Amino acid sequence: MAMSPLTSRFNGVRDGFGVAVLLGGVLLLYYLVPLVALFVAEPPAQVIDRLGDADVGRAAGVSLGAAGVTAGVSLLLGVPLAYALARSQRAWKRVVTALVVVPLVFPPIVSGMLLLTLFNPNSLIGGVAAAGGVPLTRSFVAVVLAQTFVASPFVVITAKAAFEGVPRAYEYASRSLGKSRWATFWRVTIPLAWPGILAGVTLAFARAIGEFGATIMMAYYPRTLPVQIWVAFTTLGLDAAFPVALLLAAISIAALVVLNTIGANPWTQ
Amino acid sequence: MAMSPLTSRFNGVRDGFGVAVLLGGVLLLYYLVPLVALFVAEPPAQVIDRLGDADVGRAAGVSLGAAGVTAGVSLLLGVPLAYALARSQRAWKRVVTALVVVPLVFPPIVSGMLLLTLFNPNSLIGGVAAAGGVPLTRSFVAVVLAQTFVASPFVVITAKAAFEGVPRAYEYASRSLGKSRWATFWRVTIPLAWPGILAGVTLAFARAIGEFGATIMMAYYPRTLPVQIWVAFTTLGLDAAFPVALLLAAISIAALVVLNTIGANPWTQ
Amino acid sequence: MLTLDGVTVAYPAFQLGPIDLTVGREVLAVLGPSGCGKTTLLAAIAGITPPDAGHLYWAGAPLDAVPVEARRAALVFQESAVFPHMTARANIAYAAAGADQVERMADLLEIADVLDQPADTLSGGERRRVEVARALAAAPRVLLLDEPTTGLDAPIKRRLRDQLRTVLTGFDIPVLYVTHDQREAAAVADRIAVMEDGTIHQVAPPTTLFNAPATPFVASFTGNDNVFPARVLPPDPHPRVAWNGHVVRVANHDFAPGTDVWLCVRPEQVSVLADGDPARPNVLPAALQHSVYEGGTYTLTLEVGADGASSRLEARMLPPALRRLNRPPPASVHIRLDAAAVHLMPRIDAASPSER
Amino acid sequence: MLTLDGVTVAYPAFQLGPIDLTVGREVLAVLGPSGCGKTTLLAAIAGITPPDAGHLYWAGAPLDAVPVEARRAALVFQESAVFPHMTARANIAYAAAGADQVERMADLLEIADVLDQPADTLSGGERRRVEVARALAAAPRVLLLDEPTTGLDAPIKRRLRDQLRTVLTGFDIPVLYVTHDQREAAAVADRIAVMEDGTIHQVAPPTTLFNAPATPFVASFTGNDNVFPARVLPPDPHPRVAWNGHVVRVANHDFAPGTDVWLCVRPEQVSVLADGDPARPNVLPAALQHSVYEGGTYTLTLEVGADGASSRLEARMLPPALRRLNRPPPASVHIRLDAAAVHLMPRIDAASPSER
Repeated sequence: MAMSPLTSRFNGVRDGFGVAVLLGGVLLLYYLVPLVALFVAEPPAQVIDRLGDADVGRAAGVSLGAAGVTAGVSLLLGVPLAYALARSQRAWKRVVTALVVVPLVFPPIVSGMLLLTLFNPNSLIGGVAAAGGVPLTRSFVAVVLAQTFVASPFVVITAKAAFEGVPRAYEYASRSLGKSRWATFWRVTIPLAWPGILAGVTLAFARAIGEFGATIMMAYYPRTLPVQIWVAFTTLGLDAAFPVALLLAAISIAALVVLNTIGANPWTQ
Repeated sequence: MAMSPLTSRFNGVRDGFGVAVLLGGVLLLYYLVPLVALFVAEPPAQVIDRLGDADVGRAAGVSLGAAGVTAGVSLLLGVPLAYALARSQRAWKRVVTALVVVPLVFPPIVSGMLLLTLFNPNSLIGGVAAAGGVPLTRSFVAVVLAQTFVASPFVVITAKAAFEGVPRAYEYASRSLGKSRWATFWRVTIPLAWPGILAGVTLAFARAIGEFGATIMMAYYPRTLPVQIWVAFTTLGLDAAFPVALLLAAISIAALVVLNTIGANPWTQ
Repeated sequence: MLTLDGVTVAYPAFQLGPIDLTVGREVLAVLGPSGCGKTTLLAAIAGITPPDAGHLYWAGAPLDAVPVEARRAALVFQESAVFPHMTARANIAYAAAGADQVERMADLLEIADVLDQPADTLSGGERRRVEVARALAAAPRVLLLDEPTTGLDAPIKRRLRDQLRTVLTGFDIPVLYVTHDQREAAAVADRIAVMEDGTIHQVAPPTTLFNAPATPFVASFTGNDNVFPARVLPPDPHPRVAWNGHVVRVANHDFAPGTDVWLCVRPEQVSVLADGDPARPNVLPAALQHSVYEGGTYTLTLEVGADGASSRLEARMLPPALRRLNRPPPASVHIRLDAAAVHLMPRIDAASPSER
Repeated sequence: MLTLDGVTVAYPAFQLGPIDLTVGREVLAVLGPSGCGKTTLLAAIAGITPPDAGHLYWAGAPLDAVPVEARRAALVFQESAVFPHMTARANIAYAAAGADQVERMADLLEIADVLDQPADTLSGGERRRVEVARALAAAPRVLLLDEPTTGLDAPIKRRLRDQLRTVLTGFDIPVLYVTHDQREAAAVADRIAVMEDGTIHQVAPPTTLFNAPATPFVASFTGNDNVFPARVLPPDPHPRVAWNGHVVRVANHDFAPGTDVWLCVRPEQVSVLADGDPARPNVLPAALQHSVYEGGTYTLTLEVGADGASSRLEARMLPPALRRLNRPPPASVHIRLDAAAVHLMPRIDAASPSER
């Protein structure tokens, strides 16, 4: 029997729930209309023309490059932390988890300001790095630093949930069969948690590429796509910014499609 | 027996997982140091002095007011939608859920631009509203519109998960005892889903109050706290922006404390 | 009186029914393996899952358009649906007409002392009793119990089962009692309906069901693997069959001589004799291969047959009888089959039931 | 040989042990209610949960510092820990030394035909067998089975149980077989350890455990509620007790005359007679109150006593014997207690065991 009889047929949403449909419908419409506007507001020719601009190409390069590096760094640093959090019962687990969530609820502009305080050329760290030829503001590295701060928690939180979803019984069974902790991790834990980890990395990538508040504080140059939109909007107006927004929106929607294809979209589970 | 013997004592995080601790530690440090910097970078006297500024007070009023309205609107419109999504098996459930997630993964600057396209005074909707005396850009309403677009999905997604966590058996049992669908919803479903709903509203509030990209496009005036930070930073420099950021950070951390107190923080479950 | 007339619920991978069933003021156990459609049947009766075909009637009036809340068919769930945000008392009061009814139900189910505990601090057994009390407090026309003893430890399960039998008898309403445990079904029910793959194989009182199963599935699911192919012989005038080279007298039946049938006899109905006279009817030589102590009873495995055909037969014995038998396996013994306990079933397919 | 010496695991709300136990090349069933510490015991042996006190030894060598992966104590989990991202074959190969060993284990557990199915498409019974095959493929020194038949339907459970008994006997290693089902424990094990609240009440072969329980808890958990207060009388020379105004001959014991004891007798050991001679030893008049058909066997409730004291006694009968008795309840009958089957237990607390 494929479905449980008590969950498979709920025929009651329709009757008596007109209020829900009405109120919910208003919200749905509010999400849908801007999305439709995005794809119909400007003629395709104009969009394509504007996307050929060298500034846009450069910004796209910076955005994709930085978001890619951010996703990679988040994977490398975030997955071990996620595993340690998922498999620990210690008291520090709660404290550390709360710390990881902080960048998620922090206003991006605040995050950017804090990073700028830490990494500006007049600061201790920023000064040393700049002297060593690696400026930590107004540079590609600055973009990665800003994006990593705001986006990497997605990997930790999502991968932690994925690891917690792997019953310990599997790991104990593997080890009781003589496999080391390390072999167990790679052959049992990682394959089972992989969809969740991948979802976390995708989310981090999407968050990184759309990041605006923190990035604009840390790196007005080199411009990412969101900063480029802002500059185009303030200097040339809405019409000039629109095609770039379309590009960025397309990347976000692609990430969403990836998430739903993995089947482990943490937003919808 | 309070704890399951197979999950309660995992004594192995320490041995052989030095790599995890090292890599994860780097990330944790990266989250922690800016947070520490936030509270030590400026002397308290200077912070208090700057917070007495009339601009800051006005911005705080706009931010709290708008985020409060956004949270209320999100609750009113989002919970019915969440319940409909949680209790439906229809094919549209997946499509609608995907639509709800779009504003979450969309870059805020893109969202702001789309809303501006729809609501600017030269647009159909914006024009009619402005003529009726309710300008939909550069107004308190504009702030709420921007915040609702980016923040209300948190209520829908979190409340949906909360409703899904209420076994249908409870609802069926209640109805089989002669209680109507409506009585069942209020006496069984809502009380059990309440922590999750509250968590969603708190998240939406935190997201709304920190919102920057969409707000700055829709309403440079009246200034919200994030916009105020940006303005102070670009006109007066980092030091002037700092105390406002501290205020905003405190509100975010308060929201985080509420989430952890409710015990239904969707980020950490 | 509840009547189901051709009730069918179709899922992509599973179909319940069509089910024809009438339940009077009785406890009807619905017995079957997991996934056989027992819970779907309850859901259809409760109004949760509307049938794709067929109709339900209460005292002759159609129920099809009556919503869950108006059917007065109280549900008790397998994993317990006691509301966790209320005390036991509030749970019962939720359904009850008044406070005195709460007390009455609590006394009846012996939960008076836990009434003011939050539901999530109750033990498994208490939770089931609170839920039954709540269901009965709603004064239902029909009570639907979905595996009410699942997951409880054996002694608690036994006590709850006995308590439910007493309480339900007092209420005198139609009760559907879903279970996968044939002993529980036998102990608690007036009649048992055995289900497999969405259809009902047999509805009968416990002793009939256990001793005269309608199909090999019913035999197997009631713990009887003694099902063997046999062929009906002409009566002499006793009804007889040929089985493994022996002639065996059997209970009365309607099969014509020459028909291929399944012969079945419950392990408890097989008498094992140290010395038997094979010249007497239904006394057959057998090889006692081994005996297993199953806690209280012994299950003996015997090989019975002649002329090259043989079958493996199980017999059940109590310790005193086994002591008197005094034949440690392996040993040569005789078995005696009471003709009235040897039951025949139609044999349609050729496969042995043990290959199912 | 596995030895536990004072093994203790302390949790805030629960303590296991101290446990002293030696397991040789045998199947030792660990029987007890849920939450009694059975699984914690396995976790301590496997090395998952290090004891807070006490030591474990394999063939005399301490195991305390040996990590899980080096203990060679293979675990089979209750809810099945077959790796869902692999086929059945890959699961077994994960632990096996070579491909031929995979085939051998698959043949042994009769899963050769499902070897190439993904694990999540297997049925519950198949999944358990794959997991046992995988555990045995690792050539363990000790096999730890945690409720391997839980959640399976009765016929599949019976088949798996019988199969496990056969396979485990062939492997000749220490096996700990955790279960909450006393019948399963009796059928599968060489010895049974009964646990309650983290401690072991008794370790004994099945028939000893069932017929001569060490404590009222063991009696109750093995399905025997016939536990009554009695007082030891001086032998005449038969060992005797006073019970409910009757004098009853009992099995040999070590209690001094005058000692308060619990008398216990299994329901299967009570013979119910239509006409008995109460002048004969251990034949007592009794009132047959009712009988319940429990599928295969009948449980009879009898009131036994004299001089104002009386007890409610259960007797178990098979259908042929009940037919011969021919006394539909309520009826006056006699019972005969086989002196060798009447067992005494120390009575320390005053409370009746049924109030536990």
